[in-house]
Formats: sequence, C-alpha cells, structure tokens
Amino acid sequence: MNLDLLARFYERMFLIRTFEQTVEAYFARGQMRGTTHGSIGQEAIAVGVLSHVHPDEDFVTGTHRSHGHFLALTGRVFELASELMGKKTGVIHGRGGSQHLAFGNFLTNGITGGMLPSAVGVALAKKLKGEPGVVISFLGDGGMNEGHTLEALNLAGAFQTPNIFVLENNHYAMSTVTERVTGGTFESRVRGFGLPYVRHRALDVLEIHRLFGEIYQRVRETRRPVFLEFETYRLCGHSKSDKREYVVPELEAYWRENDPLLRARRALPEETVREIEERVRRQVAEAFRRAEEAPFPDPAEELKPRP
Amino acid sequence: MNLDLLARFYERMFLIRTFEQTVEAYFARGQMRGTTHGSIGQEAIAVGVLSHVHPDEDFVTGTHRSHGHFLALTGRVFELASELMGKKTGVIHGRGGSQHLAFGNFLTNGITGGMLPSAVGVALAKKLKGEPGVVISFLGDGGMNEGHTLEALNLAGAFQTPNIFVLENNHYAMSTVTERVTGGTFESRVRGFGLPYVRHRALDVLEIHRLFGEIYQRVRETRRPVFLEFETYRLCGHSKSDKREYVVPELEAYWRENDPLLRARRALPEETVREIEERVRRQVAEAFRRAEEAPFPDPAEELKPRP
Amino acid sequence: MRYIEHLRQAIEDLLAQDPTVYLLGEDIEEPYGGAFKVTKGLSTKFPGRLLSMPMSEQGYTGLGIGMALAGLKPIVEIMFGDFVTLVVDQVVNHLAKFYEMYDRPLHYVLRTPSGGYRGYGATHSQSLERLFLGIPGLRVVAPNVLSDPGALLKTSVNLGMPVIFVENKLDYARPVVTQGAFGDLFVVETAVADRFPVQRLALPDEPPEVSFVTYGGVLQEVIQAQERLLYDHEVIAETLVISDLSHGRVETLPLRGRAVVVVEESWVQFGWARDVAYRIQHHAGKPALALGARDHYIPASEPLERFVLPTASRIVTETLQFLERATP
Amino acid sequence: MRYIEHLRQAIEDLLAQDPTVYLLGEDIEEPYGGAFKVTKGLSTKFPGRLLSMPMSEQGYTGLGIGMALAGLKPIVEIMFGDFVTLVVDQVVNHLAKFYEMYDRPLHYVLRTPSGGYRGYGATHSQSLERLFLGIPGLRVVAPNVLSDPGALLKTSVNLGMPVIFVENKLDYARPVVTQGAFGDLFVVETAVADRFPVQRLALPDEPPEVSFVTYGGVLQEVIQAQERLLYDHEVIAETLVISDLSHGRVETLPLRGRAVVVVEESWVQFGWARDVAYRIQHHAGKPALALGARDHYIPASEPLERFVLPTASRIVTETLQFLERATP
Ligand SMILES: Cc1ncc(C[n+]2csc(CCOP(=O)(O)OP(=O)(O)O)c2C)c(N)n1
Ligand SMILES: Cc1ncc(C[n+]2csc(CCOP(=O)(O)OP(=O)(O)O)c2C)c(N)n1
Ligand SMILES: [Mg+2]
Ligand SMILES: [Mg+2]
Repeated sequence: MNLDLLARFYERMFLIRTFEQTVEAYFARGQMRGTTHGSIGQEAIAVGVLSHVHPDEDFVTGTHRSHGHFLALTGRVFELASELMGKKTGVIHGRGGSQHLAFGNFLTNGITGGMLPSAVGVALAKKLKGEPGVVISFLGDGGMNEGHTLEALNLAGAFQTPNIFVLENNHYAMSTVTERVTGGTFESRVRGFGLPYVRHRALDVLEIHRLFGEIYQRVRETRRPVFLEFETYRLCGHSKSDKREYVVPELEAYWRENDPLLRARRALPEETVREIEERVRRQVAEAFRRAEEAPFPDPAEELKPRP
Repeated sequence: MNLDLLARFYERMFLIRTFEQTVEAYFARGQMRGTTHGSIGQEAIAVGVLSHVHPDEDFVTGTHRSHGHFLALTGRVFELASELMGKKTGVIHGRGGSQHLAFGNFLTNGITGGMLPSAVGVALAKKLKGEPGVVISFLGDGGMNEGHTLEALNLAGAFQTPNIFVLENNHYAMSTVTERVTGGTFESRVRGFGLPYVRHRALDVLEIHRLFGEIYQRVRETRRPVFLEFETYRLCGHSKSDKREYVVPELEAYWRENDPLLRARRALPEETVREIEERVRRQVAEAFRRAEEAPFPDPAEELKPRP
Repeated sequence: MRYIEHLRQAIEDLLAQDPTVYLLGEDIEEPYGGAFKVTKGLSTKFPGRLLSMPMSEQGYTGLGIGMALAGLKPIVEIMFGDFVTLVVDQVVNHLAKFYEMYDRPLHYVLRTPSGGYRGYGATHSQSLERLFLGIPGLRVVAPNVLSDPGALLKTSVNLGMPVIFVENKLDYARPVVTQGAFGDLFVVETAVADRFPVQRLALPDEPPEVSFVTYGGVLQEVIQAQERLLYDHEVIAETLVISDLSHGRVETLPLRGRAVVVVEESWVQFGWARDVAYRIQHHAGKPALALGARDHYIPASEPLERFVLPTASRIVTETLQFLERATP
Repeated sequence: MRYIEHLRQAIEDLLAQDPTVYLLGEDIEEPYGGAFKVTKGLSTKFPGRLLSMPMSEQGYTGLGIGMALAGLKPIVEIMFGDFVTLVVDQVVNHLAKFYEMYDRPLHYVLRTPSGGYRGYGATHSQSLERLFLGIPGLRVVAPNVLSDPGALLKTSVNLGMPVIFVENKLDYARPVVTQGAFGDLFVVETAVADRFPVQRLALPDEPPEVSFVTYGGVLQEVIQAQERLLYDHEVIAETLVISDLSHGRVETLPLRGRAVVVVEESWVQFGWARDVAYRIQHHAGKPALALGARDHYIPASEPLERFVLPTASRIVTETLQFLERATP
C-alpha cells in the first residue's frame, strides 16, 4: 500500500468531510441562507476519481451535491465557504450558491442530470477539434431516470464521445429508495445505449484511484465513452433540513461500518492522522472565519445591464 | 391456414393501402391541405394487432402515422377522409387533421413518443381501479430516442402496468436511418427498464395476429407490461413531400419483395381478391366523394368561448 | 391556520371524499411527506393514494394525464416550480390539447412551489408559471395568504379543466386571513366573489390613492410597501390580489385608486404584470404601471437576489415616481 | 432572393468562413437537407460540419450547449417550433444560466420554423417563441421578408449571447425586399438601423394615421390589412416590423401614426404584442392595441384555423374599431 498517496487522499477526504460538517453547523445555527447538499460518506469517490484530472485538458461536470467534487479538484475551501455565504470572495462571487459552481472547466447545476447533454457536447467538441482530454460527469441514481440523462447516454453511445459517466449510486434520491421506483437494471439500460459499463463498490480510496486511473487512460486513448457505477452511501441528510427518517437499516449499518474515510484513517499511522486532522481543522476554521468577514458582492458590479 | 380470417385481414389491409394511396393522390393534385404520413407497407401490423382489441375495455394510443391504426380499429373511411379534408363530418370535425385523432379509447398526437407517458397512466389507472383491459401503444424507431419515451418505459417497468408497447421499427425516422444515430440496442435498453421484450419480423398478418394474441392474453391476465418490436418497412414517403432519396437499397429491395400485403394477396383465391379489391375501391372512392361534399365545421360551434 | 395546513386539510378532504383523487410526486409519501411537507402524514392515512415517483418529471406529468383520461383526478406535484421547464411539452402539447381539441373534460392539477427570496439560487427560485400563461386549455391558479389555498385547490381539482396550481414556498408557513382585520392596520375583504376570488387589503375607511394588483408570494413585499407608503409618505394604497392568473377578468376589477401598480415576482418583461396593466389601461382607463424582477437570473447571494427580485422598497420608490408622473 | 436562399447562403458563408460553426438537427444532412430544405446541399459541401441528430431534442439542444461551452458555435435546428416545449429546461435552466451566471460568452443559435395557416394542426402550427420571451440571458430574434434573414442569422451566430432564432415556414418561399419598392404601392426602408433592424413598410409620401407593429410571418396578413385599409377604407397605415423580439427598444420606435396596433400570430393573452403595446403606451404616449390569435389551440380545418389565427380581415375590422375609440 502506498501510504504517502493514502495520506494525501485522506487529507483531501478529511477536508471535504470537515467542510461539510462545518456547513451543517452553520445551517443549524442559522448562519447560512439557502440550502446545501452534503457529501459525507462519498468523499472517496470525489478524491479517488478527480486525482487523475488534468484541469486544463479535461472537463468535469458536477451535480447539486458537488462540494466534494469542487474541493477534490481545487482544494479552495475559502472560495467555497464564501460562495455558500453569498460573499464576493466566492467561487463565482456568491452569484451561484451551493448548487451552482463554475471554476475553469468545472461546472455544476441544480437540475439533476441536466448537465449530461452538455457534457456529451463538450466531449463531442473535443473529438471534432481533435483535442485531448476527456469529460468526467458525476450523476446520481435518482437522476438516472430523467429523460435528459437517458438521451445524453444515447448521444454518447451513438457518437462515441470521450465521456466518463460516474454514477454515485448512494441508493437514495432524497428520501426515495431509487430501486423501488426504477424498472430493470442500470447496467442493462446503459449497455442498451452502447456504453461499456463497470460497477465498483466504493470502499477504498486507493482502489477507486487505481480503477478510475485505468478507465481514464482507456478513454483518453480510445476516445470512446465508459459508464462507471460506484456503490456508495450518503452518511448525512439529503439537504440541510433532512431528518433521515427513511433510511434502510441494513444499508445504514453496512455503510456506517464501512465508511471509506474511516477505512483510510485506520490504515494510516496515528501520528499522520493527527497531523492531518489538526492541519485541516485549522484550515477549514480559518477559511470560514475569513469568509464570514469577507464583503458581499455589489449588484452593480455583478449584474450588468443587458447588452 | 385460416383463409376466411386471412380474407378479412386482407380486406382491411387493402382498405388502408387504398386509403393512403387516395390521400397521396389528393395531395399530389393539391386537393388536400396540411400534411399526412402514410402507412403503406405497415398495414399488417395495424390489422394483426388491433384485431384483438376490445374497444370498450382497452385503450390504444397511436402516433403521427396512424391512419392505418384508426382504420384497422374502426373501419371508418368516411370520417377519416373528412378529417383530412377538414370537414365537419371528420373524426373530430376537422379540428385535428391527420396527426390528431381521437375516437373513443383511441388517441393520437403529433409529438413522437409523447403519448407514451399518458399510455402508462391509463394503464396505471386500470390497475388502481381494478378494471380489465390493457393499453396498446404504437411507437416508431425514431421515437425510441426521446426522453419521454424512455421515461415512460421506466414508469411501466417500475409500476408494472398492463401496457403493450408496439414498436413499428421501419428503420427510418424521416430520412434518418435510425440505427446510425442510436447507441446500443433497443432490446437491451428495454430490458434495462424492466420490460420483457419480443421481436418479430412483420411479414405475415396471420402470424402477427397469432403472436399478438398470445401477448395480449398474457398482459390481460398478468397485468404486467410487454414490449414488442416489429421489424417492418414503410413503402411510401415519410410525408406528402418526401422523395425518398435516402432509402437503403438492400432494405428497399427486401421489403418490396416481401410486402406483407402482397404475401396475403398471393395466399388468397384470385376470385376472393378481386371481390375484396373491387368492394374496397368502391367504398373508398365513395367515402372520399362524400367527404368532398361534406360541409366545413362552423367555428362558433367547434370553438367555444373559454369557461 | 397556516397556508400549508389549509392545503394539507384540503388534500385530506379530497382524498377522503373522492376515491378518484390521487397524488403523484417525488418524495410525497411518509416519512418525507414532500420536500415542503405539504403531504405530511397523508400516505399513512390513505394508503395507496399517494404515489411516490421516480425523478422523471416529464414521465409522471404524462402519467397523470393518462390517469385523468381514464377518469381519475390526479394531483401532480413538481417539487420546485423551476422544474416545470421539463414538463412543458406534456402540458402544452398533450394535456392542454386533449382537453380542448379532443373535448375531454379532464381533472388535472399540477401543483408546484414557486418563488425566491430564500437564497436557493438560479434553478430553485424562479416563478416560471409564466410559461403556461396564455396557453389555451390551461388555467393558472395561485393562492395567497388572503385567499384560502385549500378552497382554491378543491375548486381546481373539480374544475374539469387542467390547472397549473402555483404555491409559494415562503407562504407555506404564513397564516391565512381571508376576512377581517389583518395586522393592526388593514382589513381583508372579498373584492370579487368567484370560484377564484379577488381579495382586497385596505384601510377600513379611507379611500386609496393607488391600487396594487398582484398575486402569490410577492404579496408580502406589496403589503410592506403599502405600510411604508402610509407611514413614510402618507400615501394610501389598497391591494387587490388575484388567484386566477390566466382567466381572471382584470378588465372589470373594482379598483379604487386613481392609478394602478401591478406587481409580480417574475421578470417584468413579457410577464403577467404588463399584460394585466395593459388590460387595465384599456378597459378601466386608469394609468397602470407594471413592476417585477429585473432582467437577470436569480442569484443566491442576498444583496444580489434582493436587487433582482422586486422588494418593498423598490415598489415604494417606483410607485411614488409613477404617481408623480401620472398626476392629472 | 427568397427568404430560404438568404438563410442557406448565410449558413454556407458561416461554414466557409468560420471552422467553429457546426449545424445540429434532425434530417439536416443530404439527401434530405432539413424538413424545410434550409440546409439542402450543405452537408455535401461541408462534410462533417452538419451533424444529423437522433430524435432527442432535449439531448441535442444540450449537446450544442456543451459544444458552445467548448468554444464552438453550434446552430441547432428544432424541426418545428412546436417542439421547443421539449427543450425549455436545457435552454432556460442551463444555456441562459451558464451565459449570465457563469459569465461565459456563448455562441449558440437555436433555429426553429414557426407558425400556422397551413392546416398542419395543433402540434405543428404554434408560435411558441413566447416561452423564451423575458427569460434573462436569452435573445429572441425573428427575421421577416423585409429584413435579411441571412444577415440576422450571421449576427446571431456571432453575438456571444444565446439566440432563439424563429423562422417562418410560409416565409421560406417568399422573396425578401429590404429597401425600395414593395409591390405597386409601398416602399420599404430601415426605420431603426441596428444589428437587428426595424424595417418600415409605408406609402412613399403620405403620413400614416395608424402604425402597425409586428414580427415574423404574420407580417403577410398585416400587409394585406394595410392594403385593404387603404383601398376599402381610405385609412393610411404604415408597418414597423421588429426582428429583435426580446431586446428591441420599442419604447423609442419612430411611430408616425397617431394610434398603434401591435399584431402577433400567437395567442394575444400574455403574449408579445400586449407587452409591446404596454410599453408604447407608456413611453410614446400613444394608444396601442394588441391583436393576436384567439384563445384556442390551432385547429387543422381551414375555417377553424383562420378563425383562431389573426387574419387580414380581422386586423382591418379591429383596427377600424380601435381608431374610432381612440379618436381624440
Ligand atoms: C430535475 C430535478 N428534479 C428534482 C430535483 C430535486 N432534487 C434535488 S436532489 C434530488 C435527489 C437526487 O438523487 P440522486 O440523483 O440519487 O443524487 P443524490 O442526491 O443521491 O446525490 C432531488 C429529487 C432537482 N434538483 N432536479
Ligand atoms: C418530438 C418530435 N420531434 C420531431 C418530430 C418530426 N417528425 C415527425 S415523424 C418523424 C420521424 C419519426 O420516426 P419514427 O419514430 O421512426 O416513426 P415513423 O415516422 O418511422 O413511423 C419526425 C422526425 C415530431 N413530430 N415530434
Ligand atoms: Mg442518490
Ligand atoms: Mg421509423
């Protein structure tokens, strides 16, 4: 096992979790407006997958639940905290909020699955222009039943674009157990759109990193799409106000026990863990403090009259 | 072979073809307004499938190309000709035209695949109310890539509704060879929505009748959906103005040779064929003549002020 | 009783009294009871009558259309009004057409919570009922805190014509007052008695100089403007709040002000307010100003959001300017 | 040159001069060249630049958005304007938001043929560009037979802001006249010089009593009305035809009539015309009437369709009545 790599990944995972917990605390104290979707429990996917990205060449699309993706990609805690507080120092100056992030080649939006047609378009553009790089798109199990998602999969299959679809199947869409409202299997329908399909239980960040690395290389070379389903679990509420009364006890128990963050933690020397956690806690606290003090944006600057 | 049944089916198929040819002639002479989509070559499916329907119990949804479905179901040539001419004696008094028909439990619309969510809803209502009957829905290969179609298939799979989806795969969407813009296979994606899938090459109307009869009984009994794909072919233009420059020569040759209408015709005694064709030609000519003479609808009667 | 309780009670009554009523939507069953808790508790009381849907707005909007064609009365919930963008085809090219072209009485209500001022950002704050205004065969209805949301919902379900029923997220928690005293100052009365009434909020005795016309959740900002106009500027205003957005006969509204300000939460350009103002000018012959959101997406950050959406203070300022311009 | 030839030539120029321009749509390649033949011949001349799409309007509208995000200039064709119902979410919640909220210059044109009077029935005759009017971050542009459709398309493709480009099915076959004599009677001139100009059709010398304001294909009915008013009623009219529907500054239109009649093909309630009329009344201080389709789906049968859609004869009648009412 590569302990250095694991320590690096653990630090990023712990950063995400600490960030999400801090956000929960802010909301609980009424210090944040709007809404938020945390990614506690799913950090290993964001970190393992996005460790491979070439930010200038590749393009990444996120979802409504993309704090983790953003932090895995950029590490910019202060900008994200600022964005959630609606501050001028935010990722897009507070214009977007938790669900609407844009940073270089990374975009998210609040319509579940709605980014996927664009993601295929970016990949098609790469193909047409003969540019390198791939498009990595996160999506949820719930979003798998949306028409735009299914149409996007068909387009990727028909035009054989360099897309990697990363399904974070955490079993729930909000409170709905997705399986109960879904016909058939994701595997068969994905294959039915002409995409190769891989499934993996997302327990081990190094394993995720290794697996995704293979797929990433393959898509970079073949310029053809792959669909990758991660079994995962959200160990927090869907959004700020969710009491989680709907959880399936067996699922909950399994994933509490197999939290990928704790697994990574257990594999590292205690000393390393302590150092990392202290550093990250300081970093996050500091970032939120600075964000609190940052100014609000000025409408006159952010919102220009129409052309 | 049941010659009586075949003669009956042949008569209906020949009625549809004669109707479509007459419509083509009217358009060519500039005697009809609007547009029209003929079903020449596909008559055996309409006739074989709809020979089973109980008009009061079952529900049927058509497409933009539903003259054949309507005639197979009702035999009402005069009303359909009137509808196409915009006459008061039309199926819905000329309000709808070729693509917008409604007659009892039979509805069509001009948005390809757009009727399918409704079709699942009617079937769900039957299930909820404990009523007998099934819902039979026609769709095209092109329409298989629309989001609403795919969402409807998922809903039918998830709620296990008594739907029979009848895909008339004539290989083209307008001028597009559907296969070239479609990822994967219809079979795999349909199964991926939790629906059993059956494929059949639609050459023989008696065989279609037999096969559909089995499926029909099964769905009536199990109250669960089935998806049935017919390989077929359109031996006419997509719409009134189509010069058919896009046809794939091998497909064209195969289906010219295997026109199901001619196959049925060859299997019948010459005398029977002559009698049927004469009768049908008279019937159609008479219906169009009467439709020409029929009055136009009155806006004051058809379009009431809003409530 | 709060707005949400009126709605919940009405849905409960409908389910209890009419076995053909069904609810469709995402997460509407227990233990969630809907993203805004409107259906909380109901799936336990009425097993099988609330159908939790997959994330498939087009699909289940159409599913409801089929149920309506089969004689049921579906109430379909779209979780946020912003997502009606996904169902425009099913509603405009199917539901509305079946109703009028195929001449089928359809009982169909599409409920959706709309509106901003909450920092939810660009795809969770819009008032997109505008997409359905003016489409033949559809009725757009919006309750408010002066009109009983439950009664409006019952009327909509039994109308026999498809209804887009626009609720407001912030109104859910507010109390509803349909007659009598409202706060210390104002009185509520029915200005136009109708299945979808027009309610008036006014001072008990004094005749108003200006009439506000509005609908839905932005009423809150209008009421504040009405107060500030009185206290800070000694301008007396009344407010008429409309619940039938598409078919309400604004031509004959009993307007008592000499000038009219029509306020909507959505973008003012090509919106509801300008249409209403146009009709008031033509038919009542009174000068009418339309106010609404500025021409920008709705940002998340509070000062930006409040710059874009109409606020009490902007309503006050623009009303005063308008009164000056419109002085005879 | 006919309207369709202007468009085809412009697309050809764009493809030839700018390698980032791509066309997406159903059946746009040879031998079909598009349902209305706008792209006829182009896929042979520019291999790989026209991408025939599956029937998947949501999907490929979004595909184009991604291409635009990646710096290309897609021109997306939706075969009939009625089907834009399917892409409202991609356009409103994605394209428009990316452009303004994410502050990305996007070159994106969605072309679609609109309009009725052809007996195609309820789902193939609508003018649904109204769905996009007033949505921030979108521009709605419509050519007409007095404004060069090709020039407008080129401007739209290079604007850096998403454009919904609404063509008219019946206009395709009509000749375009942008300056000088139009028929025996009228003269065309540019009333407002702009990237998206306003064109005027008028008698050469006589000042008009009434000004029509309109856009797109219904101009045909307006011109007929203009003729009949002159011949049958001795009323002189001019017509101003707008090409920038969403952003055109109608507040400052050089209107020469004492009264204004705004005509659109779509349903008059909550439509473009009433918004324009509202603004003209407020800013130009002239009485302005809005006319459009009646409140019904568009039927196939000719007498029914012509009852619903605005016709020259209805325009004449209502204009005369309005002039009478609006006489000072
Ligand atoms: C089109 C659309 N429908 C509904 C919602 C409301 N909503 C936000 S997240 C969510 C559940 C998403 O489930 P999934 O796709 O599995 O992602 P997860 O939340 O589990 O990460 C819902 C219903 C939305 N944002 N967009
Ligand atoms: C949503 C939508 N997109 C496009 C069209 C235009 N159109 C009508 S029929 C057709 C092709 C349909 O192909 P298919 O589904 O295979 O049916 P077929 O015509 O072969 O019977 C197209 C593109 C439409 N009517 N509706
Ligand atoms: Mg999920
Ligand atoms: Mg086909």
